[in-house]
Amino acid sequence: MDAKELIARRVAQEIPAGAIVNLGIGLPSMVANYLPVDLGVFFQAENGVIGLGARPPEGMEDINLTDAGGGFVSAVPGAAAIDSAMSFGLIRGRHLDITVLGGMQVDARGRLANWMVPGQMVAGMGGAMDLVVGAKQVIVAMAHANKGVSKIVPDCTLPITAPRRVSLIVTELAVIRPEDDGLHLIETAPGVTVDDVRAATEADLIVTGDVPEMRM
Amino acid sequence: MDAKELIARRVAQEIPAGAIVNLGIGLPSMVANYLPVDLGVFFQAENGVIGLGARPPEGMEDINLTDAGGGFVSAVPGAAAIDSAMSFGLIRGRHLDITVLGGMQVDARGRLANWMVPGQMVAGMGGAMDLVVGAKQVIVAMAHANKGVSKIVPDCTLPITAPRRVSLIVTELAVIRPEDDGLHLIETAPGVTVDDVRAATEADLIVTGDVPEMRM
Amino acid sequence: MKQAISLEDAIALIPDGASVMVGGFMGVGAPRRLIRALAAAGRKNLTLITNDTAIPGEGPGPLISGGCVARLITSHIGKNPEAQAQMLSGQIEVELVPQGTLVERIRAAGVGLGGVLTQTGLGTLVEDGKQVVKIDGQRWLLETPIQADFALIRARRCDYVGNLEYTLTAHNFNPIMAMAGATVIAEPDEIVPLGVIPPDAVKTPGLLVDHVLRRAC
Amino acid sequence: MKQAISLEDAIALIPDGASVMVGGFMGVGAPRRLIRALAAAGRKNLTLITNDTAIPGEGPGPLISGGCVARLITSHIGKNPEAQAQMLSGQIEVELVPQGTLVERIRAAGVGLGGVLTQTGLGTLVEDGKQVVKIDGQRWLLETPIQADFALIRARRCDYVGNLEYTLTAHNFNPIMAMAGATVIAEPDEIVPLGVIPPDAVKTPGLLVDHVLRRAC
Repeated sequence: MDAKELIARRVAQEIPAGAIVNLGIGLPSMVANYLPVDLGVFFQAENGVIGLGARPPEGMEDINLTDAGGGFVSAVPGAAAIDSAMSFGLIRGRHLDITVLGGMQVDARGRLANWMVPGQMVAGMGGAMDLVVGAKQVIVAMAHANKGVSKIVPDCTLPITAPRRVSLIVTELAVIRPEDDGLHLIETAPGVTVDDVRAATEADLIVTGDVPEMRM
Repeated sequence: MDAKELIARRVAQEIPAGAIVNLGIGLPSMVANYLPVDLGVFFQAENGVIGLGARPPEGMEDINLTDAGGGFVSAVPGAAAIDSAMSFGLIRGRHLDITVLGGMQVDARGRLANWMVPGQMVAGMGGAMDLVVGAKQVIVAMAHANKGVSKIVPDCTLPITAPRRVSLIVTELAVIRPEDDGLHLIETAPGVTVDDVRAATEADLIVTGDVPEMRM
Repeated sequence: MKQAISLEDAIALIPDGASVMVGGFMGVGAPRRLIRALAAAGRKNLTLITNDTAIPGEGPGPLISGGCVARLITSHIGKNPEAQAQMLSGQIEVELVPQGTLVERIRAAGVGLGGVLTQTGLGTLVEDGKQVVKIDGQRWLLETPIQADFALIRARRCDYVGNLEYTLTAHNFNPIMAMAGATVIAEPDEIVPLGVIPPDAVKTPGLLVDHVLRRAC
Repeated sequence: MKQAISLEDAIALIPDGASVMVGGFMGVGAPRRLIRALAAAGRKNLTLITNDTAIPGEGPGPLISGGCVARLITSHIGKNPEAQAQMLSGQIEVELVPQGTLVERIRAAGVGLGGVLTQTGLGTLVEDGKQVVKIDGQRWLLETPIQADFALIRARRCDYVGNLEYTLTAHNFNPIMAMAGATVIAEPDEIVPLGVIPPDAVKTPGLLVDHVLRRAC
C-alpha cells in the first residue's frame, strides 16, 4: 500500500455514517474510494454539488458537472445543485460535518497553513479558509514531510489558513490529535515506531502510554 | 370618479413602460387597473412574485399564489417566484423602479410615516421601511386628510418609516413633489384650486407660476 | 436517509420555552399541521419568529390564540387583533423588525455571519439601542443574527434525503429559516422517492433538514 | 421584453478600464463567448472579478493571456501560471479573497448591504488593513461589498423577460453576480419563449438582466 492510499484509508475510518463531507482536491479526494457505499455519506464539493458521485464512464461526462478541481463527476440520487452563496453558506454556517484538506504545515497549536508560500507559490486560498473556519471537523491529510523537511512544526513559518485548531492530522507515519497541551501522537502507521515518528517530526509530540498501530 | 380612483389613475401616469413596480396593499394596488396592458410593466409583490397578474376567475385560484395582502392573484407569462431573501434583496439592492405606498403622514421634508400610531395602532412596518429605503422611486398614494386633519404636515408627529425624501405625493386634491426647499404643488385635481389645496394642507406649499390641473 | 415521523413525534421534540421559527406569509406557505398540533398540545412560553401573525386561525395564528407565545419577533401584526391585544396587554413581548432585515438576520445566523449592515431602520425607532458601524464615512445599522431552536418549514415536495422544493408565493421565509434552526422539521405536501426531485430544483439541500413530517393520510 | 443582441453589440458596451464580473468555477459555467470576444477585441486595463482564473484558455483565461486585466479580485490563481506570472511581475494587481467571503461581498453589493461580517480571514493575512467590528465581545472581520460595471453571466436557459435558469455545477457565482453588476449581460445556452421557464425554476429574475446575448447560430 503506498503512502497516499494509507492516508486515505485511515481518514476514511474517521467518517461516520450519514456524514456530509467536503473533500479537498488531490489526496483528500481519494478518501471517497475507501468508504462503504452503504454508509450513506454525502460528499459536498464547494463548486456547488451535494451528493457527488464517481467519475462517469467515458462519453457520459457532463461539462456542467465537475468537482472543485474541474474533474468530471456524477451525482447520486438525492443530489442537490446549489450556487456559491448557498455552498459557502452551508460551509460557514456550520452545516458541514467534516472537511478533509491537504496541508503544507501544521503547528503545535494545530494551526494549518495550506494556501501560499510568500514570494514563490501563491495559489490563493480558494475555499480553504472558509472550510477550516466553518466545518465542524477539520482533518488534515498530508505527507509527513516535504523533501525530508517535517511539515509538522513548532510554529507555522508559512501564512496560516485560520487560527482554528484542526481536529486531526493523518500522515503516512502517524495519526496526531492537536489538543490544548500540544500534539498527541495517537497512532503510528504499520511498522513505524514512536521514535521513527519523533525523528521525522520537528514539533514536540505528546505520548501517553502505549501508542497503538493504525488498523488498516 | 371617486377619490381613490382619481388617485390611482393619476399614479398610473407616473409609471413608464417596462418598469418594475411594487404596489402596497389597498389603494396602491388599484393602480394596476389603470395601466395599458401593453406597457410591459411587471408588478412585484414582496411576498415573492414578480409578474403578478389579476385575480383569477372563481374556482381557478391557487392557495399558493397570493399578493402581499393574502388575496388571490395570477402570474403573467415570464413571472418568477422567489423567496423573501431574494425579494428583499431586489428591494434593498435598488433593483425595483417604483413603489407605491399608502401613508399616514408626509412632512415638509418629504418623510413618510405609515407604520404605527404609538399606543394605539401598532401594525408593524412589514416591508415598508425596506421599500422606502430601497426603491428607486417612492410614490405615496393617500387621502389628503384623515377625518378632516391634514396628513401633509410640517413635521411628522408619527414615527417615520425612513428619513428618505419620497419622490411624489398623490392625493385626491393634488400632486405634490418634495424638493430640497420644501413641498412643491405641481398639480391640482380637476375643479380644485390652489387655495383649496392650501386650506386643506397643514404644511407650507411652494407654488411656482400657474399650477396645472391633473389630466385624467 | 430519513424516516418520516408522525405529527405526534414531531411535536414531542419541541418543549415549552423553545424558540421556534415558522415559515409563511399571511398564512401562505405556513406549516399548518405542525402549528395546529403545537397549539393543541398547549405549549407555553414560546419565542415565535415569523414574518407576520396572519389573521386569527391562519398561519401562526393558533399559537397566538392558544396563548403559547411569550415573545414574538415579526414584521407585521396588523391583521391579527389577538396579537395586537396581547402585545398591548403585555402578555407577549413583541420585537417589530423590518421584513427585509428580518429575513437577512435569519440568513446571517444560517450562514455564519456576525450580523447585517443595513440602511433600513436608520433614523427611525428601529435604530434605538443598536450599534451603528461607520464604513467609509457612511452609517450602517448593525442588526444581529436570529437563530432558533426549531424551524418549522412548509415545502411543496420532499425526498427521503430531506431535499425540499417550494412553489410560488409559498417560498417566502421557508428556505431561509431552513438554514437557521438548530433542529429543522419539514412539513411537505408530498414525499417522493429519491431521484424524483432533480438536483437543480432543490432549494433546501437535505443536509439542512433533520426531520420530515409524515403525510397526513 | 428584451431583444437578444449580437456578440459584437454586447462587447461594444464594455469599455477599456471597466470592472467586469465573470461567472464560472474552473471554467465551468463561464460565459465563454463573451470572454473570448472581449479578449479578441483587445480590451485593456480591466478590473476582473471572478472566482478563479481556471487554466489558460479556459474560463476567464483568455482575458489573462490577452493582457486585458490590470486588477484581479479572485480566490484562486493556482492553476493558471500566466496569472501567477503576471502577478509576480506586477502586471496585474491581485486581491486574493476567501471564496465564501468573495461570494458574500458580491451578494452584499447586490442586495444593498454595507458589508459582510465574517470569521473567515480573522487572524490571517486577510485581516491586514481591514476594519474589525466587535459584537457582544466577539471580533468579526468587516469585508466590503464588491460591485462591478458589468456582470457577464452564463445561464442554461433564458426567456425574453431575461429570467435565467442554471444547471448543476454551472450555477456557482452566476446567480450572485447577476445581482451586483450595474449592467448585466446574460449568455444563455438557449433562449426560450415566454412562459416556458416555470416561475419556480427562475433563479435570476429577468429584472436583473439588462441584455441577453443572441444564440451562437
